[in-house]
Amino acid sequence: MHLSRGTKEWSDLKLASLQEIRWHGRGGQGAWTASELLAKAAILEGKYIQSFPEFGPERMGAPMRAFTRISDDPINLHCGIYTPGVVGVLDPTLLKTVSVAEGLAEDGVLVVNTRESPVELRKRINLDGRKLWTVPATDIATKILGRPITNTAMLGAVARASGMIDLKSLEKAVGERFPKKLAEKNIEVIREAYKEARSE
Amino acid sequence: MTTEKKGWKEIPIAGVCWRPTTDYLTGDWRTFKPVRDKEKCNRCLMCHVFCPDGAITWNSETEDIGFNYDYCKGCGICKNECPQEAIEMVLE
Amino acid sequence: MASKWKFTIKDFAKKPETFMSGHRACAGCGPAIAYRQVLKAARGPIIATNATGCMEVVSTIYPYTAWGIPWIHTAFENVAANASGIETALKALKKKGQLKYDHVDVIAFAGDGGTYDIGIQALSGAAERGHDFLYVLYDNEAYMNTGIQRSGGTPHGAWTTTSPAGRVIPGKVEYKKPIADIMVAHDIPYVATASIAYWLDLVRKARRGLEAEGPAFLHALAPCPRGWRYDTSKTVEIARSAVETCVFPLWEAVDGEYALSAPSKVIALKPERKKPVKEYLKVQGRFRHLFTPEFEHVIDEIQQIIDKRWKRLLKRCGMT
Amino acid sequence: MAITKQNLRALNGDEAVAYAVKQSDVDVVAAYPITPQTIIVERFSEYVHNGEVNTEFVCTESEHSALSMSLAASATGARVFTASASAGLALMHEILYVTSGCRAPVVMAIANRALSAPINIHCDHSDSMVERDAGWIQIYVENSQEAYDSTLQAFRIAEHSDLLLPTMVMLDAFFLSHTLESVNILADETVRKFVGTRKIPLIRGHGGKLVPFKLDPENPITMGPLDLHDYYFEHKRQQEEAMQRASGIIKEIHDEYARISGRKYGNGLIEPYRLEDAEIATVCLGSTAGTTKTVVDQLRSKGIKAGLLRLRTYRPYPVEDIINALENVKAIAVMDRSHSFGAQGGPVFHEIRHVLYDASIHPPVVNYIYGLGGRDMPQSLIHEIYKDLQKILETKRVEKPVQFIGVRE
Repeated sequence: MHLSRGTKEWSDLKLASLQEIRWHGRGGQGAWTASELLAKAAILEGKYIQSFPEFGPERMGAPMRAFTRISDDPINLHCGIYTPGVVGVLDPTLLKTVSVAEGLAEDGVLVVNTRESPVELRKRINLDGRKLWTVPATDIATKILGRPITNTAMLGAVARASGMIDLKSLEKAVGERFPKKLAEKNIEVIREAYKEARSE
Repeated sequence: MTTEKKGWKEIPIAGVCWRPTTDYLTGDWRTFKPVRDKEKCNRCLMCHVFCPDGAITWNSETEDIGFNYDYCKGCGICKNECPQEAIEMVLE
Repeated sequence: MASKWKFTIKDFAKKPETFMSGHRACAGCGPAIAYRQVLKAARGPIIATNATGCMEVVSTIYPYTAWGIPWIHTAFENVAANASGIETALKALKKKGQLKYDHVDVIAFAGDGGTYDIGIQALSGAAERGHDFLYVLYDNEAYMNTGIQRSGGTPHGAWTTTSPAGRVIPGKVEYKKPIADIMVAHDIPYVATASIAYWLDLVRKARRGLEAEGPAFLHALAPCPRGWRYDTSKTVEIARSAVETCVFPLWEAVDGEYALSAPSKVIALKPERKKPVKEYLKVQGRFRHLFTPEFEHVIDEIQQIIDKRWKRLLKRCGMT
Repeated sequence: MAITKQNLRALNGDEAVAYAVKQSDVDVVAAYPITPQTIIVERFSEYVHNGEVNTEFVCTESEHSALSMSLAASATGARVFTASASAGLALMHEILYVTSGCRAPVVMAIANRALSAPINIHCDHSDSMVERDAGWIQIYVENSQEAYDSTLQAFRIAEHSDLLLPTMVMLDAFFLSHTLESVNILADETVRKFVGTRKIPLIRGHGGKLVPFKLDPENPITMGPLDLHDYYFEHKRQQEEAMQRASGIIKEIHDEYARISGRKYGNGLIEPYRLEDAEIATVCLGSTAGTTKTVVDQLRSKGIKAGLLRLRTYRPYPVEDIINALENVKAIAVMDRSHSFGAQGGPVFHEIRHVLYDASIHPPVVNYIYGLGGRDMPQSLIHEIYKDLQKILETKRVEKPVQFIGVRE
């Protein structure tokens, strides 16, 4: 009996304000950094946070996952996330081998880095219901950063799709994390992805 | 490729492994893949010797090499070391 | 003890892989290349044992194994003790006629952390007792499996996560421990250094180590793209540059007598061929912080230690 | 002392520990890297390499030497910190006893990780539970904030002149060590006042003269002598006396810290959660206690009288506090994240049951071995445990006293 998001029990408890996000990427692509930056942005908005990777011997290139929790109340949970409200997929090649929508709540949002539109993508992956957003994160990152590091682009898209964090907090968190020049570029990436993200 | 996980009554004792890594395809880790130009290649086998994943195989009958894309991680060592510059790394 | 063994590139390619594809080392992994090359030298049958480390982890993520030969890992500090145990058991079984093999190649594999630091006691004991096995040190110069922490094998000036390029202290302060010389001092039959870039030299040395009656130690330089911060395609190129700049000279010591191997011998005979260490350092991100005005002097320190150790080696090889 | 100004940071458990050590003006850190303690030594080496701390930081060649160096440095009068996990702690085993025997106040963080074989880098308590008899104070934290707070308290506890007992602070691998959480950091000045500098007590040295208890050429003393059967027993009895004094001192230091930080963890030894009128309750240590609190809230919202007893200090074992806390509970489930092979259940189960033997009431106490090797302990499995307790209440019968929960049959 997983206490899934959206059930009555879940809502009438302090858990109501708890948001859970799962990130899919490959070792070295920055999925963990995306999870951390979202948490560091949320803390700037006075929220309680948690961010953790699913740790294994993942080597560069191997599929891995990272998680973020954000809440108005202190977070006591210290276990995996099984019913995320938001899922971000940094690398479209994962769609072939990893079931990225597994456990996504009924009112959840799936955000995928791909050139396809949400409608085209939905045809390709079996996603019933839920909301689907896409963003060409690789192109945006390559254009602005010169490298296909898609974590900050995905942050912009997730912010747009979920509305759980505002851009100013993300920009501040990025500013604190990267050296000046790189921070400015990443902020540009976030803004661009925020604009480019498309829903159905 | 990851099948249903077994319970403790089904697995061998002492954590002894029972599947070869050849069952685990690492090919989807790569973003670039090596493509060989047959004319330029003189089968010197430098690529075979320096491949970390044993993904370049030798076929004694055809006396030629083959790229096993099930395992190639796209590191690009073969391209870098090929004396004939017969290998290009192509975006998947 | 010159080996009469002849081995061509075709023999190498035809020989089946005992370290199989599908292991989960990073793309461009130097140690994975070293493993494939060493195992091609084996006469077979083989029993292998590994210290904790990258190669142990990437090759045995349960339920998968990359090992087509018997293999055991027990802990981090004791691979030489494992090898001693295996070798002694084989000896006992053979004496009682319970061993169906005439000879088994026993090979111990360990990284730099498992050899320079936590495993040196077991290694020294095994050498002193004279067990008949080949110890292969794959040297990627830091604890890569736990996330690139400094080890006794990390070179002076190199960045790691526990010897960071700080504002006050730029990278590792101490110098790389001369582990192979230490093993020669154990008076064991065979010690050699090798680089994965010179594959035939490495394979021949592995073979000589296996043929040696008693303990043999092969120190193989195996660059790591993740930890040394360079593009995955440059692993072999950097392993070659290490020899060309005399950062990692190739030699062997048979019963304690040092002799330069061909790739280093050509430099000894024509010193102008010796390239400056800067060429080796500038292509690796772990040395990037040294290419700044305030830490440039560390590059000179590195060149000095390289030159000092190169002169000492030439003397030992009777070439000065 | 009013609650002082603090700043809220996003830190994982390892970073929280490293930051506490940075503020505690430690003289020597000698450590060997091991997942998942690595971020502690990595952050600390950044402080050293950037000149932010005046601490001698040594990367030793093994954990056996890391603790040996720490012991010897502490015996020389330095404030010492080290950290390890799993196989590393096991390699230190021999020296754990020597450190407590020498009454050297070393503070050590342990990222709780399973023991080999097979080798596993994930969380369970097998590494520190097996060292519970080594004479070290053992504190298990529930989250990254508590990891920061407990590391600061550990220096005061270990170095207290009535104790001089080495102290371990346990944080769960990955669930805490690598999990970013909201952590309030005290101002440097506040920490400096609270932790202070290490004070060396006087002891009777050569010829009975009162001398500082450290290796000092001016007042030479001999430590770690050969003790034959005429004196060894007395030294061990002496160590037990110090351990008994520790409970009170841990509570005092915990309360003092609560006054300046505003954060309490029960009374410092145990943290009862909604236990006052609980009929069914679990006993738990570490980060899973947090998940259990969430489950207890859910059950309470449905009118079920559920509660939790979290053990914070495992050595010295808080006997009276446990008996008082569990007095009214009708059925108890002890959650062990380690196991004693061949015994009936895990170590926490053994000690809870034997403590309740002398208590006035004898509720049924059952044991769940969970989460070995990092197997996740989600809310759903904890709900199963409370359902089992309800069934025990109704049927007055215990089917299986010990169960492995979350393992695949």
